[in-house]
Amino acid sequence: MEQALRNYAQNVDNVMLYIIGISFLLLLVITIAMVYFVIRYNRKKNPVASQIEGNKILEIIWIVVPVALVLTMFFYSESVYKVARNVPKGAMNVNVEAKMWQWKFTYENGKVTDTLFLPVGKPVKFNIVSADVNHSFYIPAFRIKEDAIPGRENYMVIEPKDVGAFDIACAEYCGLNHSLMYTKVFVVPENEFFAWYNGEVDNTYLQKFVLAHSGGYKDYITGNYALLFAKGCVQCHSLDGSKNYGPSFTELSRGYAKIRSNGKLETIPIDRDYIARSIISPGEHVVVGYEKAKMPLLTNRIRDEELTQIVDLLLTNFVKKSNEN
Amino acid sequence: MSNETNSATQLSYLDYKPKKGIWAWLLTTDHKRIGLLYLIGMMIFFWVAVGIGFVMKLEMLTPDQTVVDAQTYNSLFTLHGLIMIFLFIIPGLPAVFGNFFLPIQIGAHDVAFPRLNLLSWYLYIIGGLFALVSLHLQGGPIDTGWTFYVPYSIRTTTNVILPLLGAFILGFSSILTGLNFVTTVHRLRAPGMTFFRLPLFVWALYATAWIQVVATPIVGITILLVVIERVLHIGIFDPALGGDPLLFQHLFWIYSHPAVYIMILPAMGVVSEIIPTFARRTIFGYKVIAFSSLAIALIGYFVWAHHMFTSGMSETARFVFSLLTFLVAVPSGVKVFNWVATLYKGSIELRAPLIYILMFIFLFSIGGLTGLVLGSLATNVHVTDTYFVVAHFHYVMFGGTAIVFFAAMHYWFPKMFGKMYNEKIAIWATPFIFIGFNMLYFTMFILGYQGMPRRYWSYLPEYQELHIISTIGSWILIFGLVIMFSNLIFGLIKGRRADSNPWGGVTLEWQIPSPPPHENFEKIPVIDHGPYDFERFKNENKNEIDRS
Amino acid sequence: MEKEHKHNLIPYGTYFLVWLSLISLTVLTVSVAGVDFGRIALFLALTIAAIKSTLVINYFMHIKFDQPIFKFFLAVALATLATIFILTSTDVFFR
Amino acid sequence: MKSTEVEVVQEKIAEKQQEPSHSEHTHKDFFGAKIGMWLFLFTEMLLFGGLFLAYMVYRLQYSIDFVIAAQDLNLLLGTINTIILLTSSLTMALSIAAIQRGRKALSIFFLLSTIGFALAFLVIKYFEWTAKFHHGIYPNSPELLNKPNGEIIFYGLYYSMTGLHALHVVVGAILLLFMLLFLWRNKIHKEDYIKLENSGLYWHLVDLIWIFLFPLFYLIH
Ligand code: HEA
Ligand code: HEA
Ligand code: HEC
Ligand code: CUA
Ligand SMILES: [Cu+2]
Repeated sequence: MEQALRNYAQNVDNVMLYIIGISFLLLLVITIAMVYFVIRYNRKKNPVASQIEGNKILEIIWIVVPVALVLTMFFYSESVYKVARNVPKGAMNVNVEAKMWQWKFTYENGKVTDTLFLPVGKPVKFNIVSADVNHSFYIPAFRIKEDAIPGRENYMVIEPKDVGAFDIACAEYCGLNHSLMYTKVFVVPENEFFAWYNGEVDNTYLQKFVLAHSGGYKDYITGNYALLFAKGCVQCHSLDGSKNYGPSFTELSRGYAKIRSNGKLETIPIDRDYIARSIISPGEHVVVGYEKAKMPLLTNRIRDEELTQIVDLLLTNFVKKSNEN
Repeated sequence: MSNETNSATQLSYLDYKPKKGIWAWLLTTDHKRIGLLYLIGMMIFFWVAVGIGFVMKLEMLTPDQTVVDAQTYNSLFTLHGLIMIFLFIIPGLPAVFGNFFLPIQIGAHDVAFPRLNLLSWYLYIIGGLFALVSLHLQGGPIDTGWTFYVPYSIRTTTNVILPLLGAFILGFSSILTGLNFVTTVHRLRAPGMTFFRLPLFVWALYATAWIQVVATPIVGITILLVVIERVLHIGIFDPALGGDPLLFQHLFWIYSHPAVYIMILPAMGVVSEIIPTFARRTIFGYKVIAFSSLAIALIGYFVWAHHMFTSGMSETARFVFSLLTFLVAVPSGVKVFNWVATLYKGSIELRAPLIYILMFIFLFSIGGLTGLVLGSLATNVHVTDTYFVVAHFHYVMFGGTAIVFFAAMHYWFPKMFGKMYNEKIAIWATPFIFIGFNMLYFTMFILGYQGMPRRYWSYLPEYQELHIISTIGSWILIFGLVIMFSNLIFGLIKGRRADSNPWGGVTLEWQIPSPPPHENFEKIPVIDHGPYDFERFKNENKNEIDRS
Repeated sequence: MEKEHKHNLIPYGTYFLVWLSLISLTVLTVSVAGVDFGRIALFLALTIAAIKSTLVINYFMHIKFDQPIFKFFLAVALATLATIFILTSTDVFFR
Repeated sequence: MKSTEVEVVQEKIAEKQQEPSHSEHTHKDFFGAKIGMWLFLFTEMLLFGGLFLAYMVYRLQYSIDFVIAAQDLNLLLGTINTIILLTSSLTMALSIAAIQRGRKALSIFFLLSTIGFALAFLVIKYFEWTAKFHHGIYPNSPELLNKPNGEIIFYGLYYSMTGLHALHVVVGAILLLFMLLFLWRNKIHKEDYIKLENSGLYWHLVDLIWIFLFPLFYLIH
């Protein structure tokens, strides 16, 4: 059951496949039969028609078989959908208020946002209300929506399976800016979420976190770069060369860093020492082009042995890689 | 029964003029003339709506503003939907071809209440004018969507009341037509024309007429309540005063779902006429088709809330309505299978009307089958209010009813006007329509499944490619349609004379001259056989058939 | 047609009887309304209303004496109404 | 009536149609007219059906508010109006019975009393409504808006349902006036009274609707 909610989107797609699959077969049979008959019994080939009035057995077949088919569709679909109407125990509550033309999310502790943040792998129940006209709270990636109707409270449950950023749209016509009533849901690991929930980090922190590695969630838990994710480095340093708040880690492969130290321009080789110093005393030298941006001091979140690990990791995976080439 | 002898004794309905000039039309009680009056009115409204659809597709070319602003777009799709539904597709087949051919097919001189029939037409025009006038009033054109959902429809400052009253009047027009047809079928059948000798078009119209009579009043009162709410603030639909928006949705769909069967049933009837004629054989499973019309009318009543699966209805209602929705698909399926079976061992002549019908079967099946996706709870909740729905209903309404409308125009053209259109050109238009149609609307299924909501003036850039394909499709489609219409209009002016039975049909309308005389029948025929008895007909009129 | 009408001549007295029953039912329903029947009060009132309308339809509106087709028609309309109420109940009674 | 008889009738009608006739048929189809009328009545029934449905939904939602609000309605006037309408139905039926027997004067008398009752009904309704207005209870009045939502809805339904019903009474009365004229001029007579019969059907429908409105609004306790 718990799995079912987590895999809800996948299950919906399966229902879709099932119905479309059967439909496609039926359509194929009908079309082929139709075209074949038109060619085969063309007036030239078949000048005299046979007056067949009907065939009881055939007609019963094509009443009974479709009934059976649609019943399988119904029960399959219903069994999948039931999960989405069942509020799991311990689900987190988020109040959703729709208003022309924006969303307001209120969390259990009273925190209010216009962008939704959710922990991964935890069921959430949305209590959906509207302040003015009908709206519909729609998260396409989760294959689910529920209307926001003034004067009533509707609910919807989801359980995010992956870290990532997903669109939230308004799917019930609500006037002028109906089509602009978009926002996003950011699904983040539980500890990041609670750091945010308890006010330790802000919205942008989570947003950056997600944006930095959309699609790379697996790496986060198990992969090589687990530590970089865990410590939040990827918020600012991408792993693929794309530009972000800080220089991409791939930049380390230059081998030399152009830096500004106490106002002077310098070029120094990237080595174990350089990397370690960048982390433990960020302000000491600043990479050219990033003078305005600042790397925060993260030592309180990094233990010594972790620091060595990080430096090793960066050395072997980014700095060394280039040396080999 | 050759043309010449008859026209000597009886004037055709086009030549028979009891009154002077335009009044011969505006005050006519002849069901055939009223049918044509409807056709003309419908043409005008219809092309307005098509133009709007075209502009909407232009707007969809780019994610942001292309040709119109958001407010205009919102009004455009509302008007497009309103006109297409209330002024074109609901009255469509019954009011034009039903009026024209129902009395002839049952062997009657006219409908039961000819003057009421004319009144229906006037109501139709007045209702349409209400909608058109509202465009030019202060406040601007209505922007609620054709569904008028409250509370938006009681909050918006645009002109809502006038179009609503227009829809109310149109509803009455529709009720009166339905009432007229039910009575006609019960009272004016020719001697020997038992219920099971009725042509299937008549069966379909009969079932439709019942829906019109018992479903339309519900939307009538609903609309009135919205008007009263806007004027007097009685609270029934205003959540601020305790009203329940879901009640509105129930009331609206109690009518508007059956209304979709008002749209499709007559079309299905036409299909059951055209296929036997061109296959030269009796329909496969006459009774099953006749009863499935009634079944659709009946079950069609039980499924309305499948438009409300995400509205916050009770779980019980979601369950019940989804189940019932699946069941309503079965009688439609039966019809499709029976039609295809009617082609089996026929002697098929592939003329333009039949080509349109084949196209219909394909497109309607797609539309109907995706209706199953919508009826299923799990998938509906994802695709409701997205372009998937838009694709679905264009497939069934346009690919279904409107395509049959084209087929009917070709099929009955020689009978109605006594002229012939150019067959080659008529056939040439079909591939454009087919390809354009699928490009235009199939893409919308994909868009919808990807999560693009409907009634969106702007959209996320990732949807743009599909929208471009779709818009190009709309150009191809319109090109095909223009060919088709020009061909018909040209046929009207310059076409060669058609004889009384160009296709070799056997229902009663083919037994009288083209165009039909004012009184339809000199002498009411006596019927002693089923409607599609080609065997018998062949023996009686050997020459007639060989000629075509 | 004319013969049919003669067929249906209903004595004035019948109408008076029906009227009397209608009035007494009205008096009944009003006087009963004061009594506290709890939950079945509404049910009771509606049953009385239903009986009254059956009388009106059957006698005043001649359904009882008319051709069967009218009964059939009426059944269709009433079934429609019933359907609407029952199916809407699946929502409002289970919210 | 047995089905064979129906067939006989139908055949007769069919025969009539066979006679070469013109589109203004000289023979009237009474049966057809009645079918048409009944179908129309069904649309009226469903029109009100929509309102009754709304009533059901709100009564369920606001049952207590409804009881409170209903206390303010005048049960006596409601009862009197019920009796008036029932009686008018009686005179209507009698009027038809009279013309069936060819008694024009009697028919006119009964019809006149029906119209009289209709007027009486409207007058009482008028007093009822104005009394409410004086107490400041009408749609969107500040007084009403102060009350709980359930009561607002109750009065919303009350005014729209009894209002629409009153409208039907007015239309019915006008219709009956025309019938009076036809009776007077012998357009309606023993052999052809379908118009009167159909108007009667309409009038009974108006009564029928009131039969349900009455307990639903006046008898809630
Ligand atoms: C002509 C009009 C028409 C017709 C005929 C239909 C037919 C059907 N429709 Fe459609 N529908 C609309 C017009 C129509 N619809 C419109 C206008 C809307 C949107 C309104 C709005 O919101 O603006 C809509 C919306 C709509 C919804 C709501 C979507 C949403 O907003 O969430 C649903 C949900 O169940 C639905 C279902 C169906 C079904 C099951 C059928 C069935 O009747 C289809 C039956 C046909 C087939 C199934 C195909 C042929 C059969 C076979 C090939 C044989 C095999 C069959 C089986 C295995 C069963 N429709
Ligand atoms: C019969 C119904 C019908 C028809 C034919 C059409 C035709 C078209 N529709 Fe339709 N459409 C609706 C009914 C219809 N539409 C409805 C009900 C809605 C919902 C509105 C709402 O959300 O409230 C809608 C919404 C809708 C949208 C979604 C808007 C949104 O959600 O943002 C779009 C998007 O592009 C669109 C496009 C088009 C186009 C390009 C055409 C056409 O222009 C394509 C070209 C067609 C032709 C050129 C002619 C076809 C000819 C005939 C059908 C018969 C001719 C007969 C006579 C002249 C008598 N329509
Ligand atoms: C809030 C943003 C932010 C976070 C979080 C962050 N950094 Fe940085 N980092 C920067 C910026 C900005 C620079 C460039 C300026 C500088 O050199 O101080 C930088 C520079 C660096 C450099 C030098 C890069 C080069 O190309 O020369 C290294 C190495 C580095 N960071 C490692 C880390 C590690 C390891 C972590 C995680 C423990 C981390 N950073 C977390 C913002 C961040
Ligand atoms: Cu909010 Cu659409
Ligand atoms: Cu529907």
